[in-house]
Amino acid sequence: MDLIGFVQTVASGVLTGGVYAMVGIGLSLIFGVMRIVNFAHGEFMAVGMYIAFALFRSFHLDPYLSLVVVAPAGFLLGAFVERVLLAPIQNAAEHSLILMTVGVGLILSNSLLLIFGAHPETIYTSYSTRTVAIGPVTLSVPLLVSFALTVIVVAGLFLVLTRTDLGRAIRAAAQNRDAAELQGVDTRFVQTAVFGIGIVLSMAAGVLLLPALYVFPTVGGIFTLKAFVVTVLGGMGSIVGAIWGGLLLGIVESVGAGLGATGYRDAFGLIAFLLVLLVRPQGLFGSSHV
Amino acid sequence: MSEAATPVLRSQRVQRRARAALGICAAIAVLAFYPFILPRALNFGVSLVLFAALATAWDLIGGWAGQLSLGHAAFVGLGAYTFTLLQRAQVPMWLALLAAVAACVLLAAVWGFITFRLRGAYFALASIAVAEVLRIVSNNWSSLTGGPEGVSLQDLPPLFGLDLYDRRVEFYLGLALLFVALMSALYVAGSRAGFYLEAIREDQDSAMALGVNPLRVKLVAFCASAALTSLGGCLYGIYLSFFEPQGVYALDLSIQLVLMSIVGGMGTITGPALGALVLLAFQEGFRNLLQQRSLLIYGIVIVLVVRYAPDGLSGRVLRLYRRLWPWPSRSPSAS
Amino acid sequence: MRLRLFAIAALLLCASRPASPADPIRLGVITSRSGSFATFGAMEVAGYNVAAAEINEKGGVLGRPIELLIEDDASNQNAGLAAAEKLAGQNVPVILGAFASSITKPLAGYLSRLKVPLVNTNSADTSITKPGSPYVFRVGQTTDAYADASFDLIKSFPDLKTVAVLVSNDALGHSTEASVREKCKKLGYEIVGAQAYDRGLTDFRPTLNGFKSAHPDVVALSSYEEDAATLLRQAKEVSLSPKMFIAVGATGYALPQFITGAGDAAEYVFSASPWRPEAKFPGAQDLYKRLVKELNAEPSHHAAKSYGGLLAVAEAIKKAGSTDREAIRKALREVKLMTAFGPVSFEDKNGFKNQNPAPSLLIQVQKGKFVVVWPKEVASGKPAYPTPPWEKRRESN
Amino acid sequence: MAVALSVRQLRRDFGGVRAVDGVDFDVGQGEIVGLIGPNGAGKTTLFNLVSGYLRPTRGTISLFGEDVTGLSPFRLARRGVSRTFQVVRPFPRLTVLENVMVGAFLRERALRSAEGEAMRVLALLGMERRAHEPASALTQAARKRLEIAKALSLRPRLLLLDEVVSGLNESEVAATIEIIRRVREGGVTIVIVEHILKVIMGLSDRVVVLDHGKKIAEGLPVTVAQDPQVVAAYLGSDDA
Repeated sequence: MDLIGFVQTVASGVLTGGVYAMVGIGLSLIFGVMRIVNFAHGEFMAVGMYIAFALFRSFHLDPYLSLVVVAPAGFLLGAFVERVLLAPIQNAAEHSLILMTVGVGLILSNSLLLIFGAHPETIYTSYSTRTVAIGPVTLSVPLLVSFALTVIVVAGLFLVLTRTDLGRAIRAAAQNRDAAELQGVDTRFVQTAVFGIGIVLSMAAGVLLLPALYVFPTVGGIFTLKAFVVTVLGGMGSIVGAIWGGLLLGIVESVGAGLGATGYRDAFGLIAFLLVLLVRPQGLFGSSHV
Repeated sequence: MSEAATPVLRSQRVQRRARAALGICAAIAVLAFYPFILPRALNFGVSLVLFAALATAWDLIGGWAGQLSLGHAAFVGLGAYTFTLLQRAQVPMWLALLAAVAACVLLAAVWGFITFRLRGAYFALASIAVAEVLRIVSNNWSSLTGGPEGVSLQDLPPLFGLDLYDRRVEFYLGLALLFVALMSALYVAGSRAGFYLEAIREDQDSAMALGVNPLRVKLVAFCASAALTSLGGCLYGIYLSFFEPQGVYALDLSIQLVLMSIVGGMGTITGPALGALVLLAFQEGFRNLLQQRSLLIYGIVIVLVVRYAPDGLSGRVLRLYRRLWPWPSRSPSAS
Repeated sequence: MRLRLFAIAALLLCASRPASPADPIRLGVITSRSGSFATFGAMEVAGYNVAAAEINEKGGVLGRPIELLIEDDASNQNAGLAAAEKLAGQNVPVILGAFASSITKPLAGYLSRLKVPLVNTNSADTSITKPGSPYVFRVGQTTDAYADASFDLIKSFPDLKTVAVLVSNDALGHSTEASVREKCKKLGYEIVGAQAYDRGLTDFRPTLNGFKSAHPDVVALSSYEEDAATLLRQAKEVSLSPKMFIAVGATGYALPQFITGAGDAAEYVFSASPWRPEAKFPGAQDLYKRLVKELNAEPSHHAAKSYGGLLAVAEAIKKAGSTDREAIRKALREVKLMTAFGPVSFEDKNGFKNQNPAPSLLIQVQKGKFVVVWPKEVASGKPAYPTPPWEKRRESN
Repeated sequence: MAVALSVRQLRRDFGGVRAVDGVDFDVGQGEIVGLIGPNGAGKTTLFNLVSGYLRPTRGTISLFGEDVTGLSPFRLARRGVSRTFQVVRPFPRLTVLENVMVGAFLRERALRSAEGEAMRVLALLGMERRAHEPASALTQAARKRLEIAKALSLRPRLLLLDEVVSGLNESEVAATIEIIRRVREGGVTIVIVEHILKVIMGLSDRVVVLDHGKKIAEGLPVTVAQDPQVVAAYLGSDDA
């Protein structure tokens, strides 16, 4: 690969990595506060993609605009799942919680299958294949827009976490749930809110990827796995870690594929994941929690 | 010790175990007639005993120790591939079997060592990754594994004069494996090892205070589970006589084993095998009716069982039974 | 309780025992009506149904109507085997199926042992008929046939010298790559890049960028439908401009979704295709209409292949004069049919056994529509060549 | 009197917080030593250090003359250190008997003899009639008692009791104190952390007082109770 090709490859890795980061942040936030690993995280993302797809097909709503619909829908869906399915078993053994999310994931992906069919769906917008050239490097417009929106969403999240009462309550609950409760934080509400926010992030990431990708009902599984990799690389529960983890995964995959091992692309991330577990289980990027 | 003198109330576990032992013997004896009763549903029979054995093996680590493996397909696949590739290289069958078991035990030891040291969901997270890495490697390392086209095993020398492709022979091999798996579960249920596994599942810190070395106990259980699963993988390979990475390393396969245990009851002796029976009979009976909905129904079953019957269906039945015959006045004739 | 459950299971299974052979000839069909291949299973079922209706309209076979016993394999090997055992137990003379190679291969081994002829219509793996088994027949073309057609076209443009290959990392992709490599070696083309990618999701840009620096004349592809559109869109993004894009593995690029998904990036792309309604085979348009009616949707070539497969089976039963499995197996090798799908016969050639040697079509996207450009006898248009570089196309927009 | 437990210059930091800071003390064989101090004084941290749940940042711990610093909890358990948890941790889905059997297995490998041993411990605590109930069905008081039963099932040489009477009513407290006394008569060395000063003063042979991670006093209960530093420490906190 020549230099330009390399720069090009890294650049597209960074852009994809940004969206991975957003998926990872949601997972990490949920884990940090609720100590639940959401095995249905990618499936929620697929739901987001299909909502955007359906809006596009029925009303020709621009996928980026559909965020306005997807975000509240995601919050409600997440809050509903948390209240109805997770809260009642929150003191159960860990494997029960994992199983519950696995079950939710199966229900989500197979409901999508029943509604939309197994057929992969793409949307074709005027900007789907548009590119901008920065010097000799060309970048995909949909990926650039997705990246920019990711930055905005993540910045918004940080504002919420640092500037609002809810955010302070979330951070307190993440550090020590019991202590937070003693200080009068309604941790029950915080958990519902956090799961809702986590799902919003996941579904929003799905919407952002839709113009650049395609969607099929089982696409979520792939992203659940990627979200795991991202969060473990960055340290479970760490939001900043998830950002670095996402970017790193994006670049590793992209460069790996560009160097000619396309078939092993998914393995790179997973092997890095296992190595991190062996050597540095707290994650590569320290433990700067929520 | 003066223990012989004090009349000890036998723990229910011991009674349950005796009952289970009888049940296992009876069930195996009945199943032994299966090929004569249903000679036209042998494929179903082989997958029944095979999956019952695999689910029982899964439960050793998943149910008894509470370490949720979502990647047991890794052992099915690694076992099947090791056995098949060595068979194709004309290695004696016993050696190929041994190698398959050894490979899986080694994998379990390394994977367990990495993840059991860590608290939390790391084991479950890693379990998906391990199976996935193996799938990707088998898919790409075509010169060794045949790549995505898979490998076929069409000629196997007869075993003690028996044709290994005869479904009846496969059935009895599977039945033998199921017997071994159930005996392992029976052993676990009534031994120190089983108490330790359950203690770790219930509360690892508390278990450590009582002298339990969690890493070691979990590793042993995981290796035992891996060894049994790899034997199942070998048989699965013979049964299919052709398989590919996509099939034997599939997440779906792992989830099926989990589901069988959940439905039948995790951490029970006969629960997982029973779960396999219920699930497979359901699948086969409604194969043409369910169509797209089967996985959706699995999901709903998982959610409902976790929410309302965390001990599985057999646990539910057991509790109902206990409600009808409360603790102190358990009448011996009730069983 | 254990016993009772066992008895229930036994009852469930006994319930499906065959009744005594009645008037119609019952043929077994195994396909994926559920699971990940369900879309294709539906296509197969439509093809079989249309063929059965056509046969029965003409009075059936040996004076008896045909009835299909369709079993779902749930896109799963185990269920496929159970289905095969069930059908074999119902004494069907022939089984047609399955869709996916991964399910067909265990079926082929199992049914060969039971000595039940298996007619496969859509599975792609080379190994199904090479080395094959006396009991296994395949209607669908092999990747060798796709490569033959593709390179016939490539040869006709002498300025093409170098080839880059990008295939999905699965059985079809690998055998496509093998076929392409063999052809290149034989015909003296240089391979300047070869990559396989995992199905799923995908950023092809790094790989395409890698290709770009190798400047291939031809980019040979094989991908499933979901990747086909993405791949061409991204080729446009990174301005990978060979003189020819050709999908040798006939899959995603030959489906209508490719055109809707890739938009203008689909233009000029060639693809091998087992069948198109535009091809000038007798009754092709009529078959297309019947399939549309049956499906209520746009049919794919899979349906046509299944249609041809059932016609061939009916022809073999006619020739055999009985429903005896051995007689039908022998008669299948005598079948020589021209159908709306194209020619169907089963021959031993180049190491293949009982393989339909039908040539593949080549199609090209021209102005948002598929045009059959090869072989000339059945073509509906001419190939547009060379593919203009992306920059030029943008200007013209 | 032989020394059962000896702690030297023990320190444990959590990030910037020094939870235990250079603590020294000895416990003689057969002694009951009370460990007291206001909330957050570092008592539970000290327990976790001695029972192996935390590694000391610095300092040593020795048990009957052997250095055991940094050994894991289960190795310490095998050497005779047994503990209860302040927040009781029964194995909820096991029966009471089975809970205790887990510990009994350390000395008795066979199922039957472990069962016999567990029944004897339960009898000592007067719990034999509830042996077959699942632990999750117990009341809080019974759980506290089960916690002691589990600890005793190891046949420990050193028993660490973390707030085993808090939350019990008066008669339950009396019964528990009686049990602790009997255990000591069997030759077991006991370190006890307790909030209720009356209990600890009555039970302990000696008392060690912690405040802000440091040992501020040590001696007979009567002497310590009058130590001005101790009084100040307790007055300064909310939970005297």
